Amino acid sequence: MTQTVEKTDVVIKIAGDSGDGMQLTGSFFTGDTALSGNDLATFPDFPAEIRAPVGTVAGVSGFQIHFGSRMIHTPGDAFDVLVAMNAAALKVNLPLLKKGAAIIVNEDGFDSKNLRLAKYEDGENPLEDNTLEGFEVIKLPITKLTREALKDFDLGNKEKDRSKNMLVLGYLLWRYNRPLEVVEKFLTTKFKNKPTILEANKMALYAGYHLADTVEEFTSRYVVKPARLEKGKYRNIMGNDALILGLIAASRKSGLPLFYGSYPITPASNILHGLAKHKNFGVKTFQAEDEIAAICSAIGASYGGHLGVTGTSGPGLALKAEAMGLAVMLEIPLVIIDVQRGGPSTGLPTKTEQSDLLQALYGRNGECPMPVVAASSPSDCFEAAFEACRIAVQHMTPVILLSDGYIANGSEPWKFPKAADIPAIEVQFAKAKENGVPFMPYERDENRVRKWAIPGTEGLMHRVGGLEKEDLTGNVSYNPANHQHMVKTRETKVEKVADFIPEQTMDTGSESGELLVLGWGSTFGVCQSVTKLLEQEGHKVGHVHLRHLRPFPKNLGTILRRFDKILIPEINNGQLCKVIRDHFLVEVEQYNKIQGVPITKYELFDFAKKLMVNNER
Amino acid sequence: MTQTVEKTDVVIKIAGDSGDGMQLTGSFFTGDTALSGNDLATFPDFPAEIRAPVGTVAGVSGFQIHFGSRMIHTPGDAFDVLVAMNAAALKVNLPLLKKGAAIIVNEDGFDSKNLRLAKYEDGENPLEDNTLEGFEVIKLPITKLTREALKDFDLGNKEKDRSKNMLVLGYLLWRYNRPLEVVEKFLTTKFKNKPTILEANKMALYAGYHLADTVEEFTSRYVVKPARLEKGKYRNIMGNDALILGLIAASRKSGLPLFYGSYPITPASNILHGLAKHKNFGVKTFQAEDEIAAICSAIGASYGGHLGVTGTSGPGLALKAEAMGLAVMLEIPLVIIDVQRGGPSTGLPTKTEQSDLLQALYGRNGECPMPVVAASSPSDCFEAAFEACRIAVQHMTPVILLSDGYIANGSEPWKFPKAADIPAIEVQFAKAKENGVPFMPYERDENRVRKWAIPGTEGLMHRVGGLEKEDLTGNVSYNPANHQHMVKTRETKVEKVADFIPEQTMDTGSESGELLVLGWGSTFGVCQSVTKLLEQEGHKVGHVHLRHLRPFPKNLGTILRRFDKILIPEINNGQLCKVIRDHFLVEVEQYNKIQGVPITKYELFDFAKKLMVNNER
Amino acid sequence: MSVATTDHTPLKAKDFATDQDVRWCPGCGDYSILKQVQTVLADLGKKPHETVFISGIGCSSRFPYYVETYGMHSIHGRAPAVASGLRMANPDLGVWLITGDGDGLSIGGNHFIHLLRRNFDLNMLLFNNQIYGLTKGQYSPTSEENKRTASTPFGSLDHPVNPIALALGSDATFVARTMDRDVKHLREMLQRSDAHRGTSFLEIYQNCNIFNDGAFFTFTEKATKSDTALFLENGQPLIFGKDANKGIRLDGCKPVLVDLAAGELTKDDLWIHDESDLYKAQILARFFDDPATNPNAFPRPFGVIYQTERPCYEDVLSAQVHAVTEQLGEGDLDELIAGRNAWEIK
Amino acid sequence: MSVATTDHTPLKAKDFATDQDVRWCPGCGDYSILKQVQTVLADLGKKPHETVFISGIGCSSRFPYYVETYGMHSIHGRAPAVASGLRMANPDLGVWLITGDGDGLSIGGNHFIHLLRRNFDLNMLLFNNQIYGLTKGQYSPTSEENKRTASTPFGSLDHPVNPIALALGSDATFVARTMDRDVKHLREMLQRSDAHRGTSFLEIYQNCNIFNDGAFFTFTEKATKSDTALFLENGQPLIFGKDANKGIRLDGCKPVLVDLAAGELTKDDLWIHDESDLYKAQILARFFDDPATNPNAFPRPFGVIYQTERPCYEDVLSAQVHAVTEQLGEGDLDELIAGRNAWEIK
Ligand SMILES: Cc1ncc(C[n+]2csc(CCOP(=O)(O)OP(=O)(O)O)c2C)c(N)n1
Ligand SMILES: Cc1ncc(C[n+]2csc(CCOP(=O)(O)OP(=O)(O)O)c2C)c(N)n1
Ligand code: SF4
Ligand code: SF4
Ligand SMILES: [Mg+2]
Ligand SMILES: [Mg+2]
Repeated sequence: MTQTVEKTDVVIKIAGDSGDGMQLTGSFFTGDTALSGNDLATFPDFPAEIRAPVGTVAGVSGFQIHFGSRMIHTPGDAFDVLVAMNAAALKVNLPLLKKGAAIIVNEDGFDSKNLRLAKYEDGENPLEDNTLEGFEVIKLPITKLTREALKDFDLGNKEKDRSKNMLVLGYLLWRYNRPLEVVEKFLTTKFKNKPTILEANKMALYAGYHLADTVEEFTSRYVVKPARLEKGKYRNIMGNDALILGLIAASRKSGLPLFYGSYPITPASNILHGLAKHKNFGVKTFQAEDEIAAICSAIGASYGGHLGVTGTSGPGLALKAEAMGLAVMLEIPLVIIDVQRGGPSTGLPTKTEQSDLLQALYGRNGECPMPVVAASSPSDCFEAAFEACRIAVQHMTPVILLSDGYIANGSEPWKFPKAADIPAIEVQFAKAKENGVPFMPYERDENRVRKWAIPGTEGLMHRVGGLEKEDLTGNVSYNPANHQHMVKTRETKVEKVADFIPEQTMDTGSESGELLVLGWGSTFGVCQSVTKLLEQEGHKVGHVHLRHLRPFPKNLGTILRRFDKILIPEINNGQLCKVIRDHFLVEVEQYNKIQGVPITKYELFDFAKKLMVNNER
Repeated sequence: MTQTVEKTDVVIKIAGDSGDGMQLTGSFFTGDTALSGNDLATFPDFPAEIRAPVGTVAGVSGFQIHFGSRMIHTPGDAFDVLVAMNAAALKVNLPLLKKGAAIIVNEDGFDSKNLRLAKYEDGENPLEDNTLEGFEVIKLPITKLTREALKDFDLGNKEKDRSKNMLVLGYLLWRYNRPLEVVEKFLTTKFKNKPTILEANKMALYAGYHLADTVEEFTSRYVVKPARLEKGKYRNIMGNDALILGLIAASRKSGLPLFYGSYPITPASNILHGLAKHKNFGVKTFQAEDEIAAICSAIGASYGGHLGVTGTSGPGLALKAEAMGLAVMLEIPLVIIDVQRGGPSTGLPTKTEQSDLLQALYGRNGECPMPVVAASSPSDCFEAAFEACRIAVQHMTPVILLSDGYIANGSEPWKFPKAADIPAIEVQFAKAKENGVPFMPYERDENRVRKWAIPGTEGLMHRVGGLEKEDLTGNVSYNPANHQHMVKTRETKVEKVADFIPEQTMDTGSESGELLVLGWGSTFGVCQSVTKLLEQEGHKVGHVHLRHLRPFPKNLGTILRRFDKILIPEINNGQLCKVIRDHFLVEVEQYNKIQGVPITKYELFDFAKKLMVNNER
Repeated sequence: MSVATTDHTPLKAKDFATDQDVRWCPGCGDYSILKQVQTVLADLGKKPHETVFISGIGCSSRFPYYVETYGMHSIHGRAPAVASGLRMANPDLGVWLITGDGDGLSIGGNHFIHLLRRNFDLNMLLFNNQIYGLTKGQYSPTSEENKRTASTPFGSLDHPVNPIALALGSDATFVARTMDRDVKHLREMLQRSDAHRGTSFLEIYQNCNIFNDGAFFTFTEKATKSDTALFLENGQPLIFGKDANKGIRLDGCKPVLVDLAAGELTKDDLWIHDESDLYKAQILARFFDDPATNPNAFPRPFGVIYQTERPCYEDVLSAQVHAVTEQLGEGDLDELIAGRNAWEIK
Repeated sequence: MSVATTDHTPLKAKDFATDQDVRWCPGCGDYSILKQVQTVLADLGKKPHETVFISGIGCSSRFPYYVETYGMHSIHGRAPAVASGLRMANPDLGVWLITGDGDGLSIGGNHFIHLLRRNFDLNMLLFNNQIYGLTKGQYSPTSEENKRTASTPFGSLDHPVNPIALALGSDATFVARTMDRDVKHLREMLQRSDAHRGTSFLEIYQNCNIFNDGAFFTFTEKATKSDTALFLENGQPLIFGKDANKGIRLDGCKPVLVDLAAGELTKDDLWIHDESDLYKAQILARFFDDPATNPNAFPRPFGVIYQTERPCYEDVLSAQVHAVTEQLGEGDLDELIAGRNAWEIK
């Protein structure tokens, strides 16, 4: 006789071998969770770049989902439930389990071979010694059960075993009181051309769902009520996918065909992959021979009147630096995307980091200002990408868009807009002057923005280049005063972007008080949670998360001064801190984690509390 | 009957067409001035990168020399004397003449063709209208006089005209009461294989010297007494040449063969040219296919046990960024020279600027710290280059050395050291451990410095690379805690360089007071002069000039706090200001000139005075 | 490359001159090239605004400033990448790519080989003066071995790049060579380059009279030209020499010098030039020894060495965009944003 | 490249294995190459500390971690430049350069061509799997046209690089091809590469069983190999096919397929391979069509396609350093610092 327990939120980690289809299981469960109205956040952890041998620790692939009836800001720091398909998967994830967490293990993944591959000592077996003491351990012979369930299918064991993950999924659906229909639908679309596989998977799914009838450990089921999400249309989305949509939306809304020139690099590659699928939106993608060619091709496309975009990660951004300078001189629209990863050098390619901020701001020769915007969550990539394009086009400047590996691969529900409700981006093309007035390519409006003169337009022939230009005419000029004027003009142009971005508002918490949590990029979730926790403890705390890193919103300084202390958590060695200190001459407390992984709620919470204790003194 | 006037300092500008041999004239006069014991500073101004047609403004080549019986810190803001070999030369230099300055013009350079080429209006001729009012104008038919002097030589007019510059030089020697012998010696060495040319040039020289006998305008001669220079051996030297000597000295003193991998770029190219001449010092130079190959070849050479150096200017530094990250990970010695020029992008290639400081500090992906040192004057390039090599070798790190076009091409007397007095740079090579103790490539001493294990050494085989390394073993590691540890370790290693550099001392002026003039790089001279001027006016002012931009000398903060105001003059938009504000949270006053030309004494003096007036309020 | 133009108003060379004064050294070979390009542009009759010149950095790369069309003086070595992007964005523009031996073959070498294999429809003019002019005279990848220059006071050590061989090795579809001093041939080659659809690689021997004066005089000057320069014409035998007294025949795939005066062999025994024969083009590319130093060197070939047809990257790209749009239908932004598994909260 | 070694203690392949577990996918062709390299290293008898492996970035470029010598896993595409610097610093080391089709021919293309012309004495192994493995399956410069990959869902548009043709176009002194699955031939080619003094370019067809499985099966698998793979031997006729029934002869410089079974022509009529003949090598480089899709394609040549002798850059550099030192005398630091016009103030 099973009882039903209500939970406000749950963190589940499904882990197994790269071959076990954990990512698919995760995405199905996510889809179902979303449809059942919970708020959620997910994060996959793939094995490091090289495919490691089956069964080894290096080969473990996992999928983490945090869902709840309350607002969910992060994929969660520790797990309530772990599904471990083999010994390696258990070994890797054990350290992140909450006290008393439930562990569902596939006994069949713990034979001597698996244990050896997972580098357990001879004779050591976590299922038999006291390793799992204090956890609710549910051992199931998942492989056997699956084969059993599929005995009537004329499929080899290898193929049957592929359905293991569906059996697990079936069980999870039962455990969380979910209907089967949604996943059935997913399966049907995915395997529409493979009827037997489809049936086998459904069968395994059912078997898992009905395990409870036979396994008496299964005493309790859980319900997580729908979250109170705003009314509207939702979908679940990953960061790089949202970024792709933002670019395409900007292309449509500006009427400029999208050109994406890129060279593959983790974790930016799938932006190229995704955009390449959307040729029917007039998107042109170009896999260049290297990052330099990638950005230069985008410059050429922008020069030709397209919305030129290039994307990469840290090492690639370094290679693009010289060409960014050219774009700054040309004063044409260009968006440079940096999906940051662990550095320096090749660093930790599959891990996340926020350590390219200073490079984005300063990593070019000469006085070379560019607007910099950052995305703060998977779904926010849509807005951020759109905003980067808007600034690039309306201010005739290259713009850097910062994302990171955590955002890129993470997912969350997104209340998406109607195309019709997305604002238009109007473009200012130059036109030939009347009655013989000569065309001045570097004539500017009051925001220091020049007009876009596209090759092929009659009467606007002119020459541009990387040498300093004479004001107005754009001719090469070595005149000293002109150089200073142009340097200042390019700077002012970028600073004036601040007139066209909203003033900074509090992302949560109070307008003033003891502590301001100031963040940017992928720390958004943890900053939110921590700020709320601190408020619950009665502290006067606010959270501001920066979309615009250059220029800053005009009122940022005022906000900073309204708080006793400023805490800047970053997944780097304190880069935003440097910029804030320089701009506002204010002291900041920095919390830096440089481990290739997100900052957890509790570590930041503890740090922040200590700060405020010190306040009281 | 001529009188003799004594002067404490004089600024002369010798200007003519690229073909007129102005640079040679200048260097001869400089050599003679040096030997006559004056302090001096010189600066050439070449026509912009492309050779322009003869006679045009773009084709003007000039040489500026400032010499005196007092200490000379800069080539001078304005000229006391201008020699103009043609109309264009006059037109270009007129704006920089002091009131009442002397102008010696070659009338023959002002025929209608010359005037047209110099873009004077039809019929306009500065020698005939009132353009030169208020100046002491000395018109000479220099071309005619030269041909006249050489009439007995069997040379074509074209060849005879080549001696024009010697006639001018002869006159200048007379004007400044100099003997002829020194220049005769110079001529003899230069033209030893061309007897006729040698004789012709001497003849022209004499003719110029004896002009006074015939030209009655020549009423006064001038004497500039020897300056009170420290005892010692001196030579005149240009920045890039001093830099070359610094590198070779470091190679000798460390016992490491010097490898220089570079790709030509103004104004760094002649470092490559100069080093290539010194193969007999075991120097290997390599002109790579591009800047990336240049730095990578230097990395390869350093990895192989050489002192690897690469040199470039701003755009090239941008291209080297990714490879610098590799060097940071490898932790091998490497010196990266950036002779800065006007930016951004191709910018103003032949003009000077200090605008790569932020790029040098932050222009790389990830947390990628590197020491940064800067040269402050032509002769100082020797010390700066030696120091960069010392840090690179003793701290096993890439080091950036900043110079600029003004320093690179400027010259000044240098009290040079005896080779024996230059300190040794001792190198720590790794040795195989006894009794089978495994070799740990990333084991460090108390300064976080690892030992250098050179391929070819028995028993030290190991693998390095750009991926994050495990502490000690250097194996690839994705371990989160290890990553943070290594990032911090690499940072500490660079910060600890501060334990091995002298504390900052005042370059001049008082230890505390109203105003600190804080500078770096090529503004040294003007900062010195201005500080002294302000002191003469009774202000309590000090000057600190930074050799080390990362890490800063440990006591810098203390010094900063001893002054009411801090003034940072830079030939950029305020880059050191950002770094100082960030590090020390102090307000700074910035004086920025972004015109591709040095800051003048009087503009900075005026600015500084205003600051202190405000003080008084 | 070639693009047709509509309503026709005859243009003159001077219509393609800008108001900027040309800043090359007096006597520089670049002047001649500029003049011939302006002349050819006028003949081609494309309107000034329909043409774009893209260059890198170098003396040669100053070219765009002097041509009254659209132009970009980009960064060192990257012009091919910029031009590729421009071609993809707007395949209707006539694109000329101007580069030097350093810009195109040293720092720009990677873009060079990838441009050629992708075969974007444009004309690439490589001004080869075997020196770095703008940076005042360092040796370049095309400089002969043991060359003494600013950066190699004791002589250079690199084996030089053979631009024609490299272009063929990169699967170029049009490979030709000409010289600044034979304006008629230069003009003809410019026209041929423009007529070819695909990347037309034209190497132009250009004299840098300041830092490498006379580098090509053996091939360009009256005295020696006829014995050292071999002018190729499709379908014609390989003949050269004063009063056409020398020829080349193929013994298997070994080229052999023939003295026609000797009378044993006649024109008919000679190698007939076939622009479409890659095997033979690869042999011609190897006529690379210096006749000045090596008396029995083969003469240096000028003219169209190889030409073939291959789809241009931008054309297949546009075709794919169309095909996909046909297949999937013009994209709908709302559908795209909503994706497949949207849900609504009411 | 090749460097002799002194006192000789016989080494085994396993002496060249490191303690790191190899992280390639099970079944990856890289395993076979690793094993053969280790075996050959043992035979060559050079001591582990006398050898250095330099690689870029890619699955293949992980190679140095698995070889118990010195090694550097550098950055993407730049290994040739790093290796060049190392050779100049220490010409006594045995240097092996490991790269992939993306690392070596895409981002590293410029260094590739300049390395080959400079002819540094090292062995360059290009693991060609016609795909970007490490970044999970985008097409590479060697991928066949119209390839569907992660980055080209509707098919790739680029005309592929022909690495052998490009190497010859870059004036390489040693150009060879082999495959991961024919370990005997692979070993032999590794030895030949090492024996050559200069840059030995060895292209190795390598199967990426995860992202491009079977890319080379037509050439490597029993069923088809004999009809599609042409194994070259110096001085031997070009023969292939089951029971050696097919050959190739040259009609002028046009290669022609010959059916020996037909009996009209015999071995003696066939093209005899001459490794030193550049003209013929350039023809062999063009045997590049895919027999799988094109029945009358020429077979793909494996073996040493071309070899010649040319001084190595590092040798002429050292020679110049010596010569100059001879001429000017060992430099004196004091003299250098003082220069020619010093003066003293007393
Ligand atoms: C990134 C970068 N590196 C180096 C330079 C310096 N530079 C400008 S042009 C040039 C080479 C010029 O030679 P070439 O391409 O043959 O053109 P030429 O002047 O001979 O016509 C160099 C090295 C630069 N402008 N940018
Ligand atoms: C500067 C830079 N750009 C891009 C990448 C991402 N990247 C790593 S390996 C690689 C290509 C790998 O392909 P290949 O060279 O063929 O090696 P393989 O993995 O196939 O053996 C790319 C694009 C990188 N690491 N660094
Ligand atoms: S330096 Fe040479 S290439 Fe450049 S403009 Fe002068 S002559 Fe022409
Ligand atoms: S991805 Fe391909 S190349 Fe890379 S290790 Fe796996 S099989 Fe080998
Ligand atoms: Mg050149
Ligand atoms: Mg590959």
